[in-house]
Amino acid sequence: MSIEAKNENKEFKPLIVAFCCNWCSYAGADLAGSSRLAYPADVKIIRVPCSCRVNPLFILRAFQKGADGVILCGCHPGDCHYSTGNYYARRRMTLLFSMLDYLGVENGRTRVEWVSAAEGVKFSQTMNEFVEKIYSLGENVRLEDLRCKKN
Amino acid sequence: MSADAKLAQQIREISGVDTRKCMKCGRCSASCPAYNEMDIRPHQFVSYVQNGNVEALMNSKSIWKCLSCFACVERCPRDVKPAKVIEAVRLSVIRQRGENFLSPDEIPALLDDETPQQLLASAYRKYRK
Amino acid sequence: MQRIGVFVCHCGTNIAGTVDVKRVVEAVKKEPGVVYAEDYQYMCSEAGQQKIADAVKNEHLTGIVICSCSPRMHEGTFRKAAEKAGLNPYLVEIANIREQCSWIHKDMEEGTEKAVILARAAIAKVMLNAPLQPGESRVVKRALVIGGGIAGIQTALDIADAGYEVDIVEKTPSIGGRMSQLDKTFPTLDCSSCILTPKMGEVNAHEKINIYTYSEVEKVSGFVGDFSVDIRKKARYVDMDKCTGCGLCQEKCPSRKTPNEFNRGLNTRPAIYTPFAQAVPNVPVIDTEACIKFKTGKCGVCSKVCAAGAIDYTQKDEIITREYGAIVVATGFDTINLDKFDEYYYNQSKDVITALELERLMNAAGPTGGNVVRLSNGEHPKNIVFIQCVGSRDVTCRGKSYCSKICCMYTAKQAMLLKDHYPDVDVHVFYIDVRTPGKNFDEFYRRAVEEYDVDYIKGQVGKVSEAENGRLLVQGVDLIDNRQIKMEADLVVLATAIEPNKDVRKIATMLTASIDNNNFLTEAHPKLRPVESPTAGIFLSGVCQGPKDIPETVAQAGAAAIKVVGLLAKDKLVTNPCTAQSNPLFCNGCSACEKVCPYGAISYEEQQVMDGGVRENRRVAVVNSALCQGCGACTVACPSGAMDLKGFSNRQILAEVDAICR
Amino acid sequence: MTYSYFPGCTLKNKAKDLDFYARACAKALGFQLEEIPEWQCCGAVYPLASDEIATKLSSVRALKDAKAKGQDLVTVCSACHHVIKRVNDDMANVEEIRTKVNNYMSDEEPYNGETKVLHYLEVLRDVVGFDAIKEKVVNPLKGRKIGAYYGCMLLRPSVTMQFDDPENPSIIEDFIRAIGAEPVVYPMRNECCGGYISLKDKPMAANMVDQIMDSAAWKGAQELITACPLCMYNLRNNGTKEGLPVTYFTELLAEALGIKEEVQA
Repeated sequence: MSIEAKNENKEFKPLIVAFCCNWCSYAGADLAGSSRLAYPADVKIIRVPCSCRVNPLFILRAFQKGADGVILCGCHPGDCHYSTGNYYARRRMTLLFSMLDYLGVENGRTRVEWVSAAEGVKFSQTMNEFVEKIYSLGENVRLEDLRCKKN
Repeated sequence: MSADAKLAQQIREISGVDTRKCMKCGRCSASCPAYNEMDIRPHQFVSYVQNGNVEALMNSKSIWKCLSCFACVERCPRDVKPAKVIEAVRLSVIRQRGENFLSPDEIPALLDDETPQQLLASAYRKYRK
Repeated sequence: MQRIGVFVCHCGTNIAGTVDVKRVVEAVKKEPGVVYAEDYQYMCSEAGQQKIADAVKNEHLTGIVICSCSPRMHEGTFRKAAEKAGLNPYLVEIANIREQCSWIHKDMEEGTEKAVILARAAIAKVMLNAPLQPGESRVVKRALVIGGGIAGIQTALDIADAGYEVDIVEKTPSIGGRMSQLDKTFPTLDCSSCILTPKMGEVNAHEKINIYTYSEVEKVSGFVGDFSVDIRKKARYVDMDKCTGCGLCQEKCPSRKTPNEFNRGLNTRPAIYTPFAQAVPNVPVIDTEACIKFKTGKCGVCSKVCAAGAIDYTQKDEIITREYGAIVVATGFDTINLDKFDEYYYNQSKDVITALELERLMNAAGPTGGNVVRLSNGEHPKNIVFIQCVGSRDVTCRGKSYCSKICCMYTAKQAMLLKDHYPDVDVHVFYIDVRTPGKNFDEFYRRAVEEYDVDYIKGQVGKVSEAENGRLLVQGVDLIDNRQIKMEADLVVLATAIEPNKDVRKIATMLTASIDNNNFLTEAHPKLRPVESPTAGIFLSGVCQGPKDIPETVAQAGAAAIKVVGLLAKDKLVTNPCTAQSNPLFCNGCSACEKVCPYGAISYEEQQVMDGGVRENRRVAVVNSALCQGCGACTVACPSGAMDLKGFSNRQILAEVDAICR
Repeated sequence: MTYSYFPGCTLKNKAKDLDFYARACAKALGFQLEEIPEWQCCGAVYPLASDEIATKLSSVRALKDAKAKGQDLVTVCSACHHVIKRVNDDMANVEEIRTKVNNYMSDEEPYNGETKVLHYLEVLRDVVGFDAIKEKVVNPLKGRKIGAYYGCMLLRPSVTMQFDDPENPSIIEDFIRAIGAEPVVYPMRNECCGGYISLKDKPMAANMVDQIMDSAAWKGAQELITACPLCMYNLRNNGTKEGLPVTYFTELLAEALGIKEEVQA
């Protein structure tokens, strides 16, 4: 991250939503916690049973409501508690993220990461990296739902 | 930070080696072909730096004996890279104390008809700055 | 009108240290729907739970939020507390303000602010929670044990002795596992076979135990209490019922060049073979890769000599499908491949062997009849060098980062036995640390040093090569004496790192059991649930969970058995009510959900639907809640928004998103 | 196939024959070596310290030149190979070095370790193929018992060099077989010969050379081959006793291909 970017966003506090699957990544986040591996408080975790539970709409809603970054964490490929859920998530997110990029939400603001229950270190590292990335990108453009637009 | 600790920190930075990773197994010293020529041994380099005793290393003749053959790096089970520590000490000696191990005046006497350019180039790299 | 209560736990100072709990209480009181909020030292304690119960009753709460540790820790506790107080347990939500807040932040301001937001998200969610009723599912009163080593044997015996049926599936032709390859066991030096073979016999004779040897698990479906497993019984080409185990076929078989797996390739075996003399069952198998009959069509010697007529070249693999209530993984370990450790000369010299190979050499039934010799020339070794931690505690790509745990003890054992059998030998052990936690373990190791004069050298070996006289040249270091050693040796024994059996990844995937970076199976809790996998109904026994010695393995095997018995003793299981459900009114019958369901829980049926006053027959999705595990894949696949997940509904998650992004 | 070729300082001087034979054999085997224009000495030792940038620049310049031409970079000298390959690895994987070097060079296009660095022996093994060489051999070196001397720089650290099994290499033995001779495996073939201390510490170098020579002779080698001019110098000149003859591997290759006289002329 460049020094200029840092100064520019001195007051910028990013809002980051992390969707974590219950079996691997949420447990990985717990492990990061019990190992006291710090990451910024900007990250707020929402627990879902599986990464495949994350509807693209949830992510759009987050951006619409002012999130600056959204990260989805699931079990490693092959390790999904429900066998194949993370593969669906991966495919769906690939499509969604390219669409978001097209809409002006840069690819850096979205991320899919595989974090196992044993990877507290990776969880914390990933979150630190992601937050840093969001800092470097600055405040997000807010998606608007035109259906709700008055006038 | 004491002068000793500062020096040790500097060695860690130049070498890029995290001396805490060493588990003191000795496989570096078991592999070193120059072991018997050294007064302080490869595994001790790592622990001396860890303990902030770099002064002794800088006065050691071992830094001129290490062959940079990387046998210690290859076999280290903890990825510590003792050869880099030795190199960092050697560089510190040359850079800070200007203690060149080779002076241009002595070179002619060291040469023979066969001496490859490579030997001079490497000696200059290793022994002087 | 919802009436929500919020309970903020201090967890001693674990939470209160970085989160101002009083401020959290004040903040959540302002949230719409919240009618009650309080904080307490330990919410999970008896007294804490009582506070929740009292509030539920006095304040007529319709939902509660606990701001505490991870739901993975105490969600069950608080749900039970709610239920006791007369509230549906699924009207409880947890805000994780410990693991995901107080423990990772240092700044009180930051921690408090985040805790409030997490609490808000949980409040927003609980406002939309609906009471859920768990269903019931059956418990098949039979257990499957995968692996027939000492871990599997002990687990099977303990379950069977409690009165339940057990099947053992073992990949090799006989049960017995690694323990059957060992000569003596530490620290008592009793003979491994002498204590193992009676157990093998017991398993074989037990009326509740059924053994499938030379068999592998091929497919697993279902869930806790009700698994369905396909077992491939590989063709033995020997009729198990007819064979008398006389061994004549093995004696006469003309193909004798296959490396003997049981003896770690130190000698060869015939194409028709039992792995070892005490094999259970004592029925050979034909290795078709080596069998002349199978390769060329000509031979048939075994068939000719078999008086019982048991040889059957036409046998085919057989798939058996069985149902189980519980599955125990006991797949054990192997030693790592040493191809990346050529400095130890293992692949180059016959006189460099692994410790497991030495077990076979020391064993009276082994390839040398118990004579420890140099395999290069058959001579008796005079100087023997042991090298510890070969590939263990090695964080590079060559080795394993963990301690293999058993090596220090078996090395002391082997060193002592060698000195005992051959008083003229010198034994040296290069070690990094000697690790001997265990009853009578350190005393055992000290005996090797003090009574048997085994020379322990604190240091490692850099290289083993050939000396000019044909012996081995060991170059190592003695860190205490600070000298490099060049020592000639006749035999070098490597304490090779152990790793989980290669098949375990495949099996874990079938079972959806989690596995760590080293391929060890993960336990549900490292301290409090060490023999259970996080996947319900899957249990762990032996080294598949982590390195351990025989006593530990047997103890864990028994623990796994009692967990299985505890499960099988139940008549019914309560199922997870957080399952998917489809709204027939929105369903367009497209089958998108059915295709992504990993459990086959979704089917289609014709239903009469009232749509806008019009009665129609439509093809709509129906979820079988007994099969649905609640992953939610279908909810996202559904294009019309008909499919939703109870407990994690679209509205609930969106409410959480909104609360966080407010 | 045309490769960018980095001969290095010694091959232009004391090790001319290593260079001549390499070029001639390449031609005979159907690949071209295009010498990098105005290459600079690689420095002969890889700068191990993480704060050395200037000493890596000459390697990067050569690597960039090869990248611009879209060619792989081939070296013959073990030391050059070691230095350039490791610098290339730094440029690909070590963010700090990459940034500093690119900033220093301030060219428009940054270099990120794209060039593939090959040792001449790797070209023989992986591109030409030892079987193909065998077919082109007109003068097989029958009956000659040759020990391969690997030394350290080709093999270690194996994580970066990716040349062969560092503890039990086989590439030069396979090469020896391809030219019709009999390889002799001996324990000291991958031990350091002490080459670069031979300037200041002759006795130490002598001791190491003697050990290598003894080891090879005991296993029945009648001669040694090497790819390193420094090893060559040290093994030939610094032992205390009459050692085995040492030649460059390219010379034997030329001999087997029947072009040695031609090159000499």
